[in-house]
Amino acid sequence: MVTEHGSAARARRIGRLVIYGSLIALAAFYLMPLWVMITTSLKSLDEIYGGSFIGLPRSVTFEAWSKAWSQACIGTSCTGLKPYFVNSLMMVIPAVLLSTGIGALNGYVLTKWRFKGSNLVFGLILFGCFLPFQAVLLPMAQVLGKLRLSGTIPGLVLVHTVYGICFTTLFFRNYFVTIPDELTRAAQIDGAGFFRIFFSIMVPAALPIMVVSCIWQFTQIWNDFLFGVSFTAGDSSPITVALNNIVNVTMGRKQYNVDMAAAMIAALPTLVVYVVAGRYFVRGLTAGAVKG
Amino acid sequence: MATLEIDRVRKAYGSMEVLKEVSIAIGSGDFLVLLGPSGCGKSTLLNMIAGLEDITAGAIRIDGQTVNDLSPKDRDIAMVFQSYALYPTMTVRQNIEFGMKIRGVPAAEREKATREAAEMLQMGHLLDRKPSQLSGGQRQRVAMGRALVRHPKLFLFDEPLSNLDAKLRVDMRTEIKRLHQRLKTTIVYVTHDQIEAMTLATRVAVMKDGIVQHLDEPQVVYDRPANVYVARFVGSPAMNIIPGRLKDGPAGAELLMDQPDGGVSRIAGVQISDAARRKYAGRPVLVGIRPEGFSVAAPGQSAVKAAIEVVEPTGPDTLAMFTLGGTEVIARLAPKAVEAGQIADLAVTTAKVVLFDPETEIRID
Amino acid sequence: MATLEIDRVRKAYGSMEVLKEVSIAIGSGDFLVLLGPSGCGKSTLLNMIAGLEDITAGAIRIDGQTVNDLSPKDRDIAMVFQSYALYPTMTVRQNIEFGMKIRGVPAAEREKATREAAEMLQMGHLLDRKPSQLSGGQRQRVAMGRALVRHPKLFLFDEPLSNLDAKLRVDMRTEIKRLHQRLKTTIVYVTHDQIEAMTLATRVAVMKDGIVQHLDEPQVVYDRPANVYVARFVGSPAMNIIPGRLKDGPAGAELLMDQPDGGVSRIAGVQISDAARRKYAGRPVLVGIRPEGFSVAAPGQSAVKAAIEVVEPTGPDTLAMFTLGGTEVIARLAPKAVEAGQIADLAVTTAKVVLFDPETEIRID
Amino acid sequence: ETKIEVLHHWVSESEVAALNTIRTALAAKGYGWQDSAVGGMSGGNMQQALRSRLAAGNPPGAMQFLGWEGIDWSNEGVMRDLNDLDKANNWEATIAPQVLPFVKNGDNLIAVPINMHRQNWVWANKAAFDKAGIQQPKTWAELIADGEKLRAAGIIPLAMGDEPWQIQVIFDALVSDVGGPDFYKRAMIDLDDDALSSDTMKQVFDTLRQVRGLVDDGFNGRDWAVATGMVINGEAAMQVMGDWAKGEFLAKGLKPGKDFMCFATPSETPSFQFIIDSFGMFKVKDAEVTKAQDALAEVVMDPKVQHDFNIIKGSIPARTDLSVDDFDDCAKLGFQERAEAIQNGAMLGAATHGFAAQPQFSAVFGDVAAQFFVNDMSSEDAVKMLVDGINNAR
Amino acid sequence: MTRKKPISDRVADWLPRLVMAPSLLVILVGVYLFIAWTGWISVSSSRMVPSYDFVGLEQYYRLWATPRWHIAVVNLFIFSSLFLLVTMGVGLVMAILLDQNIRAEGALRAVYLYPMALSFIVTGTAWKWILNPDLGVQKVVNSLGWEGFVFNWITQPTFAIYTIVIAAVWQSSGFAMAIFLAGLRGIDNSVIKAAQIEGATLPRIYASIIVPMLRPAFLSVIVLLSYIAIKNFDLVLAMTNGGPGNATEVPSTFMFQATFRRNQMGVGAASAMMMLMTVAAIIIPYLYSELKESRNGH
Ligand SMILES: Nc1ncnc2c1ncn2[C@@H]1O[C@H](COP(=O)(O)OP(=O)(O)OP(=O)(O)O)[C@@H](O)[C@H]1O
Ligand SMILES: Nc1ncnc2c1ncn2[C@@H]1O[C@H](COP(=O)(O)OP(=O)(O)OP(=O)(O)O)[C@@H](O)[C@H]1O
Ligand SMILES: [Mg+2]
Ligand SMILES: [Mg+2]
Repeated sequence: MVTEHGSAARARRIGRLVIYGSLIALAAFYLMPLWVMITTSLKSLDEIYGGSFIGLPRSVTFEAWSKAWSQACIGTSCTGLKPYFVNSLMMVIPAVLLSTGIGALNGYVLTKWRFKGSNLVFGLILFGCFLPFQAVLLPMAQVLGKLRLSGTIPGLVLVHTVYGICFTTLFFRNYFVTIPDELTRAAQIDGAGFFRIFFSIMVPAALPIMVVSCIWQFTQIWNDFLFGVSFTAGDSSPITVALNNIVNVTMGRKQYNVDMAAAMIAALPTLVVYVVAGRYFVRGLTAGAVKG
Repeated sequence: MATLEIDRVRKAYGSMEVLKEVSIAIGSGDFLVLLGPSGCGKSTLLNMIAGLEDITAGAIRIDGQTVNDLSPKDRDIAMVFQSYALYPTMTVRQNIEFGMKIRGVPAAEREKATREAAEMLQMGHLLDRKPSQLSGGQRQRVAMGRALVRHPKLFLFDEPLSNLDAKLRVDMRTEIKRLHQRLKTTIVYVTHDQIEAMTLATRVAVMKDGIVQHLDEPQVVYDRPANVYVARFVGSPAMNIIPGRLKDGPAGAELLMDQPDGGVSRIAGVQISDAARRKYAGRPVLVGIRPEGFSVAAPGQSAVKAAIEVVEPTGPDTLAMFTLGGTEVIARLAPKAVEAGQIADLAVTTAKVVLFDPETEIRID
Repeated sequence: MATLEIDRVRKAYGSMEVLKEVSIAIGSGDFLVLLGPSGCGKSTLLNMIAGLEDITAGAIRIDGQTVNDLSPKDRDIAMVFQSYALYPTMTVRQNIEFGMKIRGVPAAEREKATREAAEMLQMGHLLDRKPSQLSGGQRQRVAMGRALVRHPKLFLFDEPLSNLDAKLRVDMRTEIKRLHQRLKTTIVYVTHDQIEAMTLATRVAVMKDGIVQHLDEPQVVYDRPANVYVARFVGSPAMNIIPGRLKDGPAGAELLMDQPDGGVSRIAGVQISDAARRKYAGRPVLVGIRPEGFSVAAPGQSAVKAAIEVVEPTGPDTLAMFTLGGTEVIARLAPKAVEAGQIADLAVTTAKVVLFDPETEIRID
Repeated sequence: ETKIEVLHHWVSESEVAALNTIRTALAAKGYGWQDSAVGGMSGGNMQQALRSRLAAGNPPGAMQFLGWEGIDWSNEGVMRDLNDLDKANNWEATIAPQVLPFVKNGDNLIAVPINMHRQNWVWANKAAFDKAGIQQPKTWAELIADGEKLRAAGIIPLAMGDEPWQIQVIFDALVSDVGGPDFYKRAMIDLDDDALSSDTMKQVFDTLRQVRGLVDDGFNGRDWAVATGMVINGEAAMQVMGDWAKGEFLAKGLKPGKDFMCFATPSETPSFQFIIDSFGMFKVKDAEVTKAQDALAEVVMDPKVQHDFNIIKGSIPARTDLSVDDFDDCAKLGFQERAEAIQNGAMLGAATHGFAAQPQFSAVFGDVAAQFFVNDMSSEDAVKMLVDGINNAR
Repeated sequence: MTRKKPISDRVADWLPRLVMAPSLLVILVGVYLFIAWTGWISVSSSRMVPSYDFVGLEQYYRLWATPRWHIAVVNLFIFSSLFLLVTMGVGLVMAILLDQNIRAEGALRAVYLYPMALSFIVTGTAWKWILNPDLGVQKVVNSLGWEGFVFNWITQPTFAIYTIVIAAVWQSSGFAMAIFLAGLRGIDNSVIKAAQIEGATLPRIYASIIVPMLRPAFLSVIVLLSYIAIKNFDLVLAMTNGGPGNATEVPSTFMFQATFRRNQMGVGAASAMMMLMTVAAIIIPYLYSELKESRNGH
């Protein structure tokens, strides 16, 4: 660009500098806790109790990580997080798929097949998003007991699906509103029925919001502790409960390095989901979920 | 090919009446255009014909059979939507085949029908693209293809051309016209573009606020519009509606219109029934003159005095604006016939002049 | 009021050249229309004039001063955007006053300017509404008002009418024309609608793929297009481009075109320079005839034999399609002049026939 | 092999190691141990899990109880009694009488205690004391005065964290150390209005205010073990904490009496503020599990198991009839002082962990003490708040 | 219309309702029945386990006579308002900065978003250290030579709640950023150009034009953040466990304590009902406007 004037160019360059500077400063702020966690997980326990909390490790050791993964004791069984990781996967995958699938169907009905009272139904479902979960633990436990699902992973899947529907329905409803009604009408004239339209037309068109819904649900369910601790026991616990048992020591001595390593292991799947699918997350939001 | 009868049909959303007793009947092979401004209920009516909206009152009959309670897929219709409504995740081929697949048409047959439609619409090379990779005109053709492969009794088109640019619009218009001439299928076509209505229709229904204002052949609607609304809506630039007075003289009826300079322009030889002449003699009327109803007067020809204000050359013609009867008037003249600022003598083709009652705004015959 | 010079301007996005050496110069008070299909670089050029895009190479001068490095606000221009670009959260009044506020114009003066603009555009009653409460045409007027209160040296319009329906488009076109005649400000106006270009411009620049194809007065562009592309782009229906042969005879040049029935149509008396006549004698040429260049031949008049295939009445005229020189031809005739299926004799206005070289597609003079 | 599910909140390394002695002994009897650990919130998470389990009609086989929990649940009728085993083995005689109310509901033994912690210990760094030239304080006044000397020597006098329970540990000690064991019983156990609003209570708060002066500013969010670390490395001189802190010193190879000191919180009327962990058994349908419950109860009360368990856990056996010869000096001291306290009526349930009044009341003490400690509230206001809080919770 | 429709058509008419029915049923049970249950418990004398007697509003009196509840309510108010304001502010600034054609946008976005993925059970510890005057920021700044720097909010009862705001902002502002960014991407570029031509500077353009245009995004953010603010639980437990003292108690921790630690299930239920009413006061107007809009909208 030969023609740029000196002063204008300089002003612009300074502007860019300020922007990048602020962005990087913010990024540093955001990374700070992660940095503390990583460095701590690489220290030995003695070093930490010697007073080194923040700062680089004097000698790097991965002991804490292997301990967290396969040796740390949760109660008297010293299996590390490994089996609970598997539990969580077995819980999160069906729960995410179910709640997303049902949310998609609900959103489809609420936008393309409105019936008398469908707005009320939507309002009722939406309010469920804002329920403080501590309040429903005991009645839910009773219901699970009646269903003979208490203490099991399917029971937990059921609970997460029920409360997940609220948000997924909101997501899909707000997204499907932006898909023109003419599309379903065209399919009707082509002779397609309710489910055919859903599977052939709506589902393929809903990929962005599926990503949003899946990410949101995955994060919420994977990180849930309250339901996990209430509705499972012992071996069938999800990873957050195991993590809590590693971390939340009252009268014992905290193993900070193992805690941090365990926390990172527990967070790994969600981190991966965010980093890999984060792009689609923003895109999906742009595609419709933003609507007030 | 089918006849279509819309018999005293009404539509209300809650307390809001969108269609107020609409009756239209067309024959087999007719091309009906529903013409009207945005929000007048055209799409609603079309959707009711398709079975996509419930009918509040009245009946719709296709080939004599009442279809009020038939679901869309049982009416044997095909529809092209204003926004095309192509399935965004399917290829063009899948879009076209979708309806046949649902009906269980065997693959070989589907293949053949698709190929034929693609050929007719010259889009064989587009079959494997997704709609997002097509231009507006191509999308329109795909939507058309999707309807074509169905060989329905009745085609419904909802403003299929309104998203296209001017050039493409003209091309596609011709293509639709040709299609109709070839297939001879009955067509109902919605538009708010009067040019489309004029070029395509065998019957035009001009609508306003859920009421059919005028239903007739396009040239009749153009030449002898039922009321001022229709006169203004059909034709571009619109018909000039000039306040004037009817004077009954021995030489026949004569129209008087005020010139801005205080003078009075006279038009003699207007065609009008005797009854009307007696009724309106000496009273104000609205004089309807199409822009092309004016021409530069030959010397000595009886003419209107026009102080030309603005001139707009359009290429084939020139539009000239001037004031007459206290209102602005547009004349369509030959290129460079007049210039802005000039005072021109313009002759009026009396055979094409239409009169309206100033109160009811209905045509006087 | 200002002159505008675009001097060998180029624009590239990365390796993609969007504008390839564009040069245009217009005088003070001119109305320049940039006309071209979607994606040809019109908006890009307009944005460069406005200072919203960097100039890759070349110079833009307003009133002789190079403005390449001037920021938009220092160029003394006003711009009306294709999408109006009204500030949705502000009322109409705030929209119009925003620019003045930024410049620190005192409240009383702002008030006065706004009132004047509102009066001129007949939107005084709209001042306290939000843009979302306005119809398309009203929004367009607000956008215009926002530009007007600035009294800039240069107005830039980017397809301001393309979102309007046919009727409103015609009205607004006239309003813009009138504005220009009153204010006499220099205007650059982007559109892909050739009718707008023809009606509004004092100078038209037809663009394609980042290159100016033809820059001249509109009537010249219409009558004597620089090449086949321009000929086809300007005018609706488009100019017919018919493959034919030039025969040099004693009575002057004669054009021969094949009829579908095997016969040959002849047009004599075409205007062509001697040099060209010698060069093209006996060789194929492309014959350009506007649809209105045809008319029903008087008995005995030399004519083209046309087997009419489709007829489209448009109201004031009828379009008739037939085949000539192996290509489809459209003629614009008087209403009901011909019918589909009929074989008609059509005369050609030779003064308006244009010839093109079949290889370069450039006009032969 | 029949498994018995045991719900507990022992998740730290030393706790788990201790628990394994029970597990092994149970295995020797031919029963499996199914672990159901829920840590956090001082057992709060576990309580919540238990309620969900009961609501679902799916209780665990056994559970670790603190404070009144066992009695409360037994009142709800979900616990089975262990009277037959008790009679057969004469367990009751081996349990300190002050402990019985927490394991016996009326005539029914509903839980078996495994260990006893003393809460009101002071742990001190000998070198720090020497450096400041001070001796083991005999009263809180002395202790507070010593603080000045320690500060002068650049040592933090008292290490602690800001968690309410850490503050309440000191408060509990002060109530009995300042007001005497009887005052403690009247105020903390009987919730006597006069005692609660007495000047003595004001004095307790005044002392607590002075103790606040001994603590450094970085005490927020500090775990007790981190505070212990500060005492170990000499950064701080003392910590008031239960005997679970002892393990930290021993793990560093420090010797009691030589490198570090353990003594009861200073008072003219020393008390023994105890905490016991007990195991209670839920009513279950499966007869096999009931047998396993019997086995578990026997294991818990087994002298050998109690001995081994407590050596690891740092506490002393709940049974009073065992020899403590193998234990460290601090434990021996505790053992001896327990015997004295039983005699003197100075054997007190620690309010902090629910061994005084019912939780809704003892939590009020914690609330007030914690707020008082971190705010600049007057002791009058604190006493008023305490009285109001207790009355509101009644 | 009285004419009969074919059976298959009538089933098709009911299909949408049939499909919604299971969801509606589980929501009615899982949300509304359980709320009703909680409401009942809140007027019963329940202590350790539910009891289904009726004692009127006694538990509510008890609740409001508890100083800790007052602290919790005040904290919720301080926390929510600050959290909402700061999170939206930070999120908006980040979104605006990221919208300036930034090279590493994807990476930065991931950095800002990742806290959403982490559970607070342990990031709380990291924050505790960072905010601790003897370990974290204060110490680092002091050791850099600025001796007088004091940042010990977490030790101050009156300021500790603000440190929770900091951590909460850290966790949620990335999400706000994502929504705002999505909103910004939806804004017609030409509006910005129009303002540029009129001479507005970039800050002015954002302040006067773009931010007001983000209203729908603000609405979404406010709803989602209020949801997070009211449910705030892990965060407080992990950062301060309610301390120093009870200075950072919030309603959700109060409810948990009352129900599961203090044998005051009735009081816990009453506090839950108070929370629900607060939520309803925020959400129902929003729902109403949302649904009214979709009634008018086509
Ligand atoms: N579901 C509905 N509920 C209430 N009113 C409706 C509904 N659908 C359409 N309308 C109203 O009915 C009227 C007619 O709508 P319709 O879509 O038929 O108009 P149109 O003539 O097709 O207009 P356009 O040319 O803009 O497509 C409009 O005023 C519209 O607001
Ligand atoms: N920022 C950009 N980066 C890369 N290519 C661009 C950019 N902006 C425009 N283009 C390309 O430049 C070409 C010209 O774009 P421009 O917007 O000027 O077209 P136009 O003539 O205004 O078309 P339309 O009539 O559709 O508005 C197009 O091919 C477009 O894809
Ligand atoms: Mg419509
Ligand atoms: Mg453009």
